Amino acid sequence: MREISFSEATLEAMKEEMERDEKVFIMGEDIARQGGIFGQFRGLPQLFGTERVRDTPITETAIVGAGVGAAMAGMRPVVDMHFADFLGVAMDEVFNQMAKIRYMFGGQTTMPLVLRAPDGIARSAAAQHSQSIEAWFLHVPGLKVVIPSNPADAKGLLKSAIRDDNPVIYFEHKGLFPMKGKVPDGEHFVPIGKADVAKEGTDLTIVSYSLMMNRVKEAGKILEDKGIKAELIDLRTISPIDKETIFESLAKTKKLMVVHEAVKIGGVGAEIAAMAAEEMLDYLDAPIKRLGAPFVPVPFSPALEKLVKIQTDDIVQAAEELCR
Amino acid sequence: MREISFSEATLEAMKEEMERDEKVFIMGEDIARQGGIFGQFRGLPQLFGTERVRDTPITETAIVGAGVGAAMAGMRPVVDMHFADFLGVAMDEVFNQMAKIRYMFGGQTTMPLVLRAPDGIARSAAAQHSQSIEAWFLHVPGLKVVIPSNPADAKGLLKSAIRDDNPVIYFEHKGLFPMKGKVPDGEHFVPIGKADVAKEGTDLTIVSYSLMMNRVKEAGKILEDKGIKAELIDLRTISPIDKETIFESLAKTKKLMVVHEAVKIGGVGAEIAAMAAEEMLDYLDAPIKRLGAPFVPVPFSPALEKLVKIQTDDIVQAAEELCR
Amino acid sequence: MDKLNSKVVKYFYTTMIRIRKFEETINEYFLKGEIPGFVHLYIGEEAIGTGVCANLRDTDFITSTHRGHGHTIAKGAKVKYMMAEIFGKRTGYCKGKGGSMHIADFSVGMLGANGVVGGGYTLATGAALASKLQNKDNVSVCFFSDGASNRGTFHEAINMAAAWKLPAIFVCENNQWASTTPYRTTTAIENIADRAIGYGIPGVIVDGNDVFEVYKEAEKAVDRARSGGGPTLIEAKTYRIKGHFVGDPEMYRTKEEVKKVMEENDPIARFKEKATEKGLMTEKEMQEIDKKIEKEINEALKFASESPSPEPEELYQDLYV
Amino acid sequence: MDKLNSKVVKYFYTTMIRIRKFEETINEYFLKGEIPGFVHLYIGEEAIGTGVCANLRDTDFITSTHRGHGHTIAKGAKVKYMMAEIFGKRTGYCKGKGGSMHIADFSVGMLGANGVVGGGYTLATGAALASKLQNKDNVSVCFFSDGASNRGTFHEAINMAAAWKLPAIFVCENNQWASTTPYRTTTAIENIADRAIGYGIPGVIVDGNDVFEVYKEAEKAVDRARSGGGPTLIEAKTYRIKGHFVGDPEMYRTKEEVKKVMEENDPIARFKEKATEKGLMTEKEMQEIDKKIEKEINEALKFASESPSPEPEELYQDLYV
Ligand SMILES: Cc1ncc(C[n+]2csc(CCOP(=O)(O)OP(=O)(O)O)c2C)c(N)n1
Ligand SMILES: Cc1ncc(C[n+]2csc(CCOP(=O)(O)OP(=O)(O)O)c2C)c(N)n1
Ligand SMILES: [Mg+2]
Ligand SMILES: [Mg+2]
Repeated sequence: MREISFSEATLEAMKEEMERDEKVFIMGEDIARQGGIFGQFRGLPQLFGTERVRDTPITETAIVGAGVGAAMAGMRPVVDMHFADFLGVAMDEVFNQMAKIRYMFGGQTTMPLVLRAPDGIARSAAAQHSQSIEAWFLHVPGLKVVIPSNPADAKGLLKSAIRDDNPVIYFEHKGLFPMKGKVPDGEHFVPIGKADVAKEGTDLTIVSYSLMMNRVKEAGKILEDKGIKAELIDLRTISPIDKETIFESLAKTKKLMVVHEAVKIGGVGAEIAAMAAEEMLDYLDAPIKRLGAPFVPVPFSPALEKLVKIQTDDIVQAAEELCR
Repeated sequence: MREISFSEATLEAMKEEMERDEKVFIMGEDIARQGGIFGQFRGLPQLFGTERVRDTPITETAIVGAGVGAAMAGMRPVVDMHFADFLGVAMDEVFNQMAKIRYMFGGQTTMPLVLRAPDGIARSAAAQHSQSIEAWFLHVPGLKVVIPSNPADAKGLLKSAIRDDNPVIYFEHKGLFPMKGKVPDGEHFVPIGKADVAKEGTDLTIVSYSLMMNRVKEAGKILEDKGIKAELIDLRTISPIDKETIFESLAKTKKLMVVHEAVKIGGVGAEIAAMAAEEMLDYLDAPIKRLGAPFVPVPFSPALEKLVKIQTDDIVQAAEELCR
Repeated sequence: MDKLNSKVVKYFYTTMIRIRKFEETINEYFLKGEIPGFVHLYIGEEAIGTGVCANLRDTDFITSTHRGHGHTIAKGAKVKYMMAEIFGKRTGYCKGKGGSMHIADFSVGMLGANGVVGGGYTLATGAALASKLQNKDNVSVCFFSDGASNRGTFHEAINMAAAWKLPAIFVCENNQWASTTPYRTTTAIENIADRAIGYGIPGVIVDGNDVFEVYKEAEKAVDRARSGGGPTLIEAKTYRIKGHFVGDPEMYRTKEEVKKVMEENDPIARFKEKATEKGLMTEKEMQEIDKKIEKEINEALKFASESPSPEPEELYQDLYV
Repeated sequence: MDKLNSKVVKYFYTTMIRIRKFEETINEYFLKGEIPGFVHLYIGEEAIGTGVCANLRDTDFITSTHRGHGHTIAKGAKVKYMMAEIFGKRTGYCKGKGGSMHIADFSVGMLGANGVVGGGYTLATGAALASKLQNKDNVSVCFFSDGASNRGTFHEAINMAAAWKLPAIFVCENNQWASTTPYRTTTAIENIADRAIGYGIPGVIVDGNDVFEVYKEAEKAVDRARSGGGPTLIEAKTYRIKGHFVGDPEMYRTKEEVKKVMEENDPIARFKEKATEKGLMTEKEMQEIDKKIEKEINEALKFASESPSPEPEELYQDLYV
């Protein structure tokens, strides 16, 4: 296995899938001339030309909507949102068209469309360029939502998303693009809908995903040193949520913590906690703990921004409290 | 107290507030010439003229965005979304502008803007005209979200929303517009952020809102006959959620059920269940129960549509199971 | 008009009558309470969908609106499956999941009606992009009306289609009304076709109640698109004869206004006049078609009424592949 | 130009130099790593904000973009609070919560920069609507660039402003680039001003690097808006001299292309030339202003550096009233 970066891993997935299937193409703002502002498209136009790697006007409704139209007409589009924050511009296309067309039309068409959305807090980008809004899409029947935490999953999930005949939103944390990690050689797939037990443990279950999963792993090590064996679950997919894996873990550990960068209220953690409180209440021997951002927009000043980010220490401390 | 309809109650609120304060105006599609497709604006243009009761082009981004701009320039706009389903069109304006402007700009402005959004299932309107998407907005710091279940609250919450200096989304269920109910004479306010204990009880707590609250009340009566005393809480506001009222009830009943018309997964019920599992776990002596729509778009055919609606019987049955 | 072969002329009449009779039937059964949901009628605008689609192949695409029956029929969908869909039956095009506002027939390139006003522009643009990427000469037509022309998607989609020279045709059915709101109160210009200038594409105005003229202008646009010349914006001037939806109290206009249009400018009457005048079709031929269509609609009605409703387990079908 | 009083001419130079020096300082400190976030520079486009805002009163409104320093300064904001904001300090306009992309100064009608491209159109339209409803003669100006002109909000807002004859002015700073993407690859027309036709409002093209010309055309538009004549679309042709953001590797264009513009078309150099030529200002007057501005910027820098960061408890402030 090679060590490559998260953005290189997504590039490999794109390359392999575009080579394999000429129906796959990608469009978005600033992806061709400069290879994307995070370098995640570098080299693709040279390989596949600017017909298949298309720079678009600044028109998110047309980017998503044309993706939907092209998918209905036999293509397998990958569309890029630049920043997940701009999903609001195309929200109607996402939830009223992309998600519903197959169902409304009684299964007459598939919708093999991947929507890539770089999200999360990075570099004091402030309130309109730092958001994590994945929870909205959990609530929308018809979509699948994946959200990798490392280069290997980034590649494996992107390839699975492109091969899927359903619409998939692919959230990629901006802070992860430079992250290096081992990625299996050759074809590599990560199944959609299956969580990963990143570390086994018996004392509590910590569920997370995306960038935060890496903090959770750090916390897991620190907790280990402190004698607490946390089982760490990387969701990878947040719609559908892999309930089985979480519940199996919970049956063993009896304690649940969920960690995400998104605002705590109304986040993915709420759904996981609710599922557990509905179906696993008898197993729980401590309150469920959710860690998420406080209820404010992401502020610009680094002095404030750092206060909305969950830190490794917060996770360690919360876990210790839970296991006390 | 008079008996008037839900839509008449909203009309009274609009009239009183527009008479009181000339900064209040309303704009939206088809609200002036025909008084709104649900009659909820009937008579307003005659009273206040078509400058203050404005028919707009079909341009949801401009309706919300111009509302935001007008609010910054000293007005108190009320804007109408026609159907809540079209909020996706203006989602950027809602979550990146309306919700964040005050905070991003360090409190330099207030944002006294009310966004009215008729939602819910009514008359086989199918997947794009039947949705309940209030949960998204729970997750957006900066917004307040209210959602009345009866004429009195419809009036009281709308008046409070218009007087609030913060942006408020006002969801009104299409199926409620014809509903009759007692409304106090004269000025009537319902405070934002305060839930209503619609019926006291000791055996379990059922939390709901909007149209479903009425089914919950019916269920409460049936349960009463069966010897189960349910405490019924009408949330009225879903952001911020009135945790205290819910927890107080829970401390007494030790059982929690949440009922809403929206899709169960990722809904408001998830947040309430999660709050309880975090802070009230020791009190709970039964699993938390959530009732919400199954994970599909709302289908057209009445034969299918009825399957996605929670019925009074479903609530009764779930409550009985919980109390067994 | 001389080049027009008799097959096309027959298609004009058959299609317009099929739409008219289909919708009159829908209207009747909706008022009887046998049709659920909302129904928006295309009556009085038949010449547009008909004249445009007469130029299209099954492999071409169209996107439609909440007022979509006419486009769907003109593109070649079968009325029996449409009727069943509108009645909410499992034998309908969408198995009863869509209803009037969401009929699609992918087998003839009809990519769906749309409950979101202005929802179709970007979809048609995407289908046109697909044709380009696939090196096929299919074209995509997006139908919309005056109200929808103020949606941001109009701008985004047409700009994209123009910048990329996609084989897309945008057909505005300016029927003077957006629900209760007259066109000129929401739009400061006389002709929506003028907006074409802002995208560097041709903008054409046609009499939308003259099927011959619609056909002719659409033909040029289709030829241009098919041969790589890029998009056209066609504005077809027409009038919404019926209420916005069936059951609309129509408090916003006078009965006289409507009556006048119907009397003077019914596209079917105008077709008959012209066709007879020019000897393109005989009265008798038309009557035969009338009869054929009546039979077809009655059969469709029977099919729809007798078809079963969806079964509960179908609720979860067709969501994911 | 003869009518131009010397106060206005002085405003031109002072404002353009203030913007230039302010941004050069920001550039320097960003590269030193002392400024967090993203910074987009307005250098080379100073004549537009300056020429437009010279016509405005404190009670008029503007909305701005991610590239907003120039508009903010031209509208009368104080550089010291801007600098503090960009440094993330609690003494900044937004108490450090906004940063470069979200500066606002409501006290002079500057309703905010915007991180969403095309986010300002509807806000400016709403502010203009407020003026109309309040029977005030304030105008609202929306600044945006070529890339933003393809957003749907362009269409929705301008159509609304035109239909309602609102006192709104839409100023397109066509700087030829949207981030890495050249204007002509995303837009099939030469002049964005031509889009005005689609809304029935005047569309004007001006040399955006000539402050005198910008001033003159903006004056007409402001007068028209103020007197109830409705909106104008002004396209100011310019060029984005700097990278899209500070730190941009600019792999998409040649250094020569940029150098040429800077040498031949720097709006400040062009002002100097014309002003001297016409005897509107002396070299000495300009040098005095240079000095004054240098001092002002240095003080602002000192103020910003020495100001404290926000305290933790401020995180929760300013969300709700
Ligand atoms: C985005 C959106 N906004 C509002 C509506 C509600 N609505 C349905 S039809 C209609 C009027 C449409 O007018 P027009 O585009 O002229 O179409 P016509 O009805 O004349 O065919 C409106 C406002 C909608 N369906 N979608
Ligand atoms: C809705 C939206 N889409 C994409 C972006 C990312 N983005 C920021 S600036 C920019 C280019 C803007 O170009 P233009 O409007 O010409 O402004 P300029 O930078 O030239 O001033 C892009 C694509 C954004 N901020 N908002
Ligand atoms: Mg119309
Ligand atoms: Mg630009």
